[in-house]
Amino acid sequence: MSILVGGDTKLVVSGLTGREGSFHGLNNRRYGTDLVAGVTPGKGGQDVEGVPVFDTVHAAVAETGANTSMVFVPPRYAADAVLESADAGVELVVCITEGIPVHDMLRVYTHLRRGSTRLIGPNCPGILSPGKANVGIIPAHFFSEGNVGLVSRSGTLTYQIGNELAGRGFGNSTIVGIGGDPIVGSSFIDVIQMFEDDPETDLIVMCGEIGGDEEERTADYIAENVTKPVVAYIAGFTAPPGKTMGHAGAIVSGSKGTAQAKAEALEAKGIRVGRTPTDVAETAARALGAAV
Amino acid sequence: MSILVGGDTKLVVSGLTGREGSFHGLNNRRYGTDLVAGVTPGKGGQDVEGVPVFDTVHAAVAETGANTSMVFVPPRYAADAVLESADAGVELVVCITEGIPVHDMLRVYTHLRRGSTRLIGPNCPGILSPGKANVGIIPAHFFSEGNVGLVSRSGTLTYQIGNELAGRGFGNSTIVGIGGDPIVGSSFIDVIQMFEDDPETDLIVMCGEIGGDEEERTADYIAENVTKPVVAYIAGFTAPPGKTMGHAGAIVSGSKGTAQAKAEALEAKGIRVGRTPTDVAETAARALGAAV
Amino acid sequence: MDLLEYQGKALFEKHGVAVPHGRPVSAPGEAVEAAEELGYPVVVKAQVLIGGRGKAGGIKLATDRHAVEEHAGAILGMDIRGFPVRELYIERASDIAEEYYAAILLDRGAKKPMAMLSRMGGMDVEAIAEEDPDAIVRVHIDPLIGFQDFHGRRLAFEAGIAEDVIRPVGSLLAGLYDVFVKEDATLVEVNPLLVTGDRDVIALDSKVTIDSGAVFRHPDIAQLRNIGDEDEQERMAKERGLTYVKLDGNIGVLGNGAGLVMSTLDVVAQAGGDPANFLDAGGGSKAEAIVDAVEVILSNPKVTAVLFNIFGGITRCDEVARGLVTAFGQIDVTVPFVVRLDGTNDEEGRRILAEADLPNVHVERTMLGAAARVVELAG
Amino acid sequence: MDLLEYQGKALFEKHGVAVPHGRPVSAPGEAVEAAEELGYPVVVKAQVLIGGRGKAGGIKLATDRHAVEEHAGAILGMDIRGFPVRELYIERASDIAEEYYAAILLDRGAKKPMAMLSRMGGMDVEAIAEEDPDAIVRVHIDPLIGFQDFHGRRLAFEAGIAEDVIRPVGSLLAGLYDVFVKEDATLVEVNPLLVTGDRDVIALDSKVTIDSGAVFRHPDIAQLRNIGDEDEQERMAKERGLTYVKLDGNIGVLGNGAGLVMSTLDVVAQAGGDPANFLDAGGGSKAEAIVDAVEVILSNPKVTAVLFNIFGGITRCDEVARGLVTAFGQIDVTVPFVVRLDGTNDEEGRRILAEADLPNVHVERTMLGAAARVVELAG
Repeated sequence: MSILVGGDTKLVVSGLTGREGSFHGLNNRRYGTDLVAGVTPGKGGQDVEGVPVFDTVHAAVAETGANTSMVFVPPRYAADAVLESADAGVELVVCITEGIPVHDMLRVYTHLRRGSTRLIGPNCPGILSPGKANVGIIPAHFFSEGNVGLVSRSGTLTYQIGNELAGRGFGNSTIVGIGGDPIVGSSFIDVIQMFEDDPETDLIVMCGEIGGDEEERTADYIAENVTKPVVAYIAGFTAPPGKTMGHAGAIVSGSKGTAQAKAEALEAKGIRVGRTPTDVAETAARALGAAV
Repeated sequence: MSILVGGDTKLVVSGLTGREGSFHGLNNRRYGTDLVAGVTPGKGGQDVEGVPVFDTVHAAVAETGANTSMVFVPPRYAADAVLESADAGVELVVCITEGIPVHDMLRVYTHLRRGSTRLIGPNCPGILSPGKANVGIIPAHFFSEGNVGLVSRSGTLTYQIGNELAGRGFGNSTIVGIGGDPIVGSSFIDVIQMFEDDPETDLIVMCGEIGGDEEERTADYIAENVTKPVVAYIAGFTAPPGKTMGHAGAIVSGSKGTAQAKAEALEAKGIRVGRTPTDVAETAARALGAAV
Repeated sequence: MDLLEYQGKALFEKHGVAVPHGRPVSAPGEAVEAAEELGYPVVVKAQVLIGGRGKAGGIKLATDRHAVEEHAGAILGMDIRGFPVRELYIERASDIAEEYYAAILLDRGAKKPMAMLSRMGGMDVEAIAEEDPDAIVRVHIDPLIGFQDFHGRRLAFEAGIAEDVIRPVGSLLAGLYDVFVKEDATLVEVNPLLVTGDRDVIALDSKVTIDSGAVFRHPDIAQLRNIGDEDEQERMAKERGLTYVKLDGNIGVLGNGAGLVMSTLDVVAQAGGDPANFLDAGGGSKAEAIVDAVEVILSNPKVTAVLFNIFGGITRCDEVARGLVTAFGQIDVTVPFVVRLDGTNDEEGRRILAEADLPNVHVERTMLGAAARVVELAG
Repeated sequence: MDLLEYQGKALFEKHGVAVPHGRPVSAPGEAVEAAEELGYPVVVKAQVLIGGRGKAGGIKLATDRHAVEEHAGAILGMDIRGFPVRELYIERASDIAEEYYAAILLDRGAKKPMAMLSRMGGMDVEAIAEEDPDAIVRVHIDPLIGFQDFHGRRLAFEAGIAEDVIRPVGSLLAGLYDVFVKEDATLVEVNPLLVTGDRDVIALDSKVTIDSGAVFRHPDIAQLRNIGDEDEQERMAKERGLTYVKLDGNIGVLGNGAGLVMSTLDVVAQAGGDPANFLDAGGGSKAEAIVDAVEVILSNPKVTAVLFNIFGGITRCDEVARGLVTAFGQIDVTVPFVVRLDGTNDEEGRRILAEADLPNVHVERTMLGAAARVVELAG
């Protein structure tokens, strides 16, 4: 098993005929993901290397049974694309797009949370279940099957940590990038809950950063609900207040959202917080019984 | 047992200091309903015959533990009052107000359906569980405790039928007026489901009228899900198309929403439809084993 | 509350839905003036709240001053299926490449707005549905999210309209949704939705119904109410705050509560009678309201008998009886009344009627008995 | 994107939130002109994106022409906690009966807008919270339902403001919510919210932050961007489409991916170094982007060493290496570079660097090793 994406995933890509959409969509297919359709309004009836393209997500779902959608459209159209996927009844939407207006996401988040479609992202690298399916832009060749569940607000930092784990012989059940925006569809808690329930996951690594209070909430959640070992990392100890550090959501506001506060909140609940990505990998490996 | 209101009901009345609000609120209290609070902005700290008045529903709920709210405010403020009650966390809102704009109700309906607050009405006479609690304007003295669940889009017509049943010796578990507007918070199906689950109810009388297709949907629902006997009545066989017959929702649109179509849909599912209120009462009495 | 074509189009323009240039007029001279200003050819259109104007001769093309005058003169005053033509709309004629059908309406069953689009416009939506049910695409809109771009795309692609107008038709649908929500409409229909030779997308007709319960939010719409189009009794009832619907028969009916009155009409019809009206005196009817109601009912000359069916809840039967006695004192009543009083204070009510000993007033104890009696008395 | 007081107030007026009359000016002569037009007394207010203007002498009352000229001259050019005063707002002085605090902001934790009201205005919200935490009322708003009348009542009653202004304060809050949603703000703050002697309710100050990701929807706001207030390197980076934040130290840092760059800064600090900047070259960085980035980093004169930390995913290490070689060909580099390349095409990247044999470029294999090395080299 894995979480969110796997052998049952039937993927439709919004924006498959675009440069990014076709590059990553086909890349995902090469990895083994069942890419069943693309959507580009006005290009219905065409195909991209044999993948049929539809005018609407509804048509794609009706014709191909797609259950997962990946959104690659520009920020000003992305909220519409996410809502379209949800309206068409897909179970999971993975939104890669960076730069969606916050108010758009407020509305989309609130709407989706009341329905049955789960959103991962936006501003995220997607989801990889090694050996099963890749939906997004995570470079899959660094990762192999294994028992570490990885969840992160950041992309490259996750690859760094995953790679260090791989160097110590550990693979991953699933790697989930939840996204670096202030409002994302799924939180650490949502994903950690899934890892807790996933029999293939033995240890969870969460990779947080400055801004908001998700990590603090997650610390409370883990203490009450999670039995599997969790190792955390927080980026941004040196970030000055009031500055957005690359991710729209990575900002210390006044005295709120500091890395220090997050690390302390996690440690107060007994969760190990690695000081560097290397330290995280070592700690995780040790927890899994490896000699480091 | 009864449904929706009973011994556990703790009632707060929005508009208790108004003429209608105080008349019916105190009337409900005299019947035995636990009237714990009133709400009138700016009159917080006052009382109405010993019932404390608050400025907001939130304050009333916090101070008195009210779990049911009755809304008596004028149409243009009613949607706000319903939303306020839901936001304050009451479980049940009974909205008596007639004439709320349809678009207000569309928003309120959609919002409440996604939360945990149930709405009965608007444009309804309320709910009476004889011998237990009365929330609304139903004249309680016609009704006694018994095993007939009554659900209706209409007020007076319900009293007529209830009275005819009483004349034959039958009382009611609960009488629910769901309201005569095109969009109401709870449907026949919602209430019939509750009656089906209520051990005190042995027979269900539903009293429909022209407009919409709730009765047709209910017929399907009953056929699939209801084991208790159901007797129906439909008003408006003589209503011409395009005319609103008193209730905003009672209108035949083109060929849709006729009494004939509703009666046929119900009978097609084996549900007995009385020709007159008297016939309904007789049929119900017979079904319950009375010699008529 | 239904709007005339030009009133609906004014709302369209307000929300960015393109319509042909036009002007409402109410005399042939004004029609010519409007046409000269708009430029020929123009279309002279009867403004009535009923479909089928074209077939009835209520829509005519005019290419010159003379034709406008002639058509305007012929159409004004025409009776179209019972609706007298009091106003015309003079509109610049449009060049027609495609005719579609579009609507936003309230789907009561789904409790959501529904948007509809068909590539087969220009005919009745029922006719489209009969000819090719698949030619009408229906999409529900979540009222808290509203009309999104994807709704427009989905409607347009599934309806199979011309590829080059998919985007503007989507925008027009979004505009119609704005009208629907911001003007508190329950129906916004465009038939035909036009694509011109220049590939412009415009609304050639409008059918708009406004929620009368929300008119307080729209003072501009409240002013549009066209008193002239209303039935005399219905206007009278409205002025007195009574809920009255005129019917075709001869038995006046009054009751308290909409459901009970509908049921009373049905029972009268089952007894072989023919109701003259629906009149809900409402909950808590006071004596004055009863006097008003009697006046309205009797102002219909077809009425030969009247039935009062009261089940007192909040309404007190004694109040109703007092109202009836007062009404008989003020009005010269020449038709028989059958009165059934039940519920709150019914005995007191019947006592008041017995003491007043009104001429030709018959008290019955049951609804069915009262219906049978009034049918008998109505003759 | 933060707005100046007068820019925020212009948005307030657009959405019906009352503000005192005023005019922005940028010279003492203009200030006098504005004051003459507005009528005395006026307040001369420094327009800077930082709090505490009053204490710093950036807000002065003026009752005549002479005083306006004098204060305007004194305040213009003043440096308030690092922010130079380039503009003034000349505002009609208000008569103060009560001072409240109001704000609408995005509560990230709850993922909902939050409205706040306090009867203790005129001081910092942190100061209010310290003095009396209960004096601040917080209410969440469902973004799909929006600000309802009851939210306003609840805030007003619970905050315990004067009874006679409960309704107008509620309306003002609704107006602020309109600003928040319709202008894509993430913060709308009014401190103080004023009740005048005539019991008018007005916003005496404004603090508005607009979501920069949504500025494309607001061309009027996009124009407000005050280039002069930006740091030189940050402006340069923005022009080149790079994500750059200036820091206080001397070690230039470049990485790919925001999280990795933040982590690199932390690791450099742990190694005893002091980062000069955050620079995310982004996913899929191409050679040209690397050249741009090197230019921006080195334009900061404090930089004494540079760290490249690349974990290649979509970004290819060979592209980064090529970019670095190109940059060294175009720019006269005088500081040492430490380069760590890992991930996609890392070997090819390292080969390119080895072949180019750039002066003072040190290749490291691990992130920690690279951090230690750059700290050592930065001196």
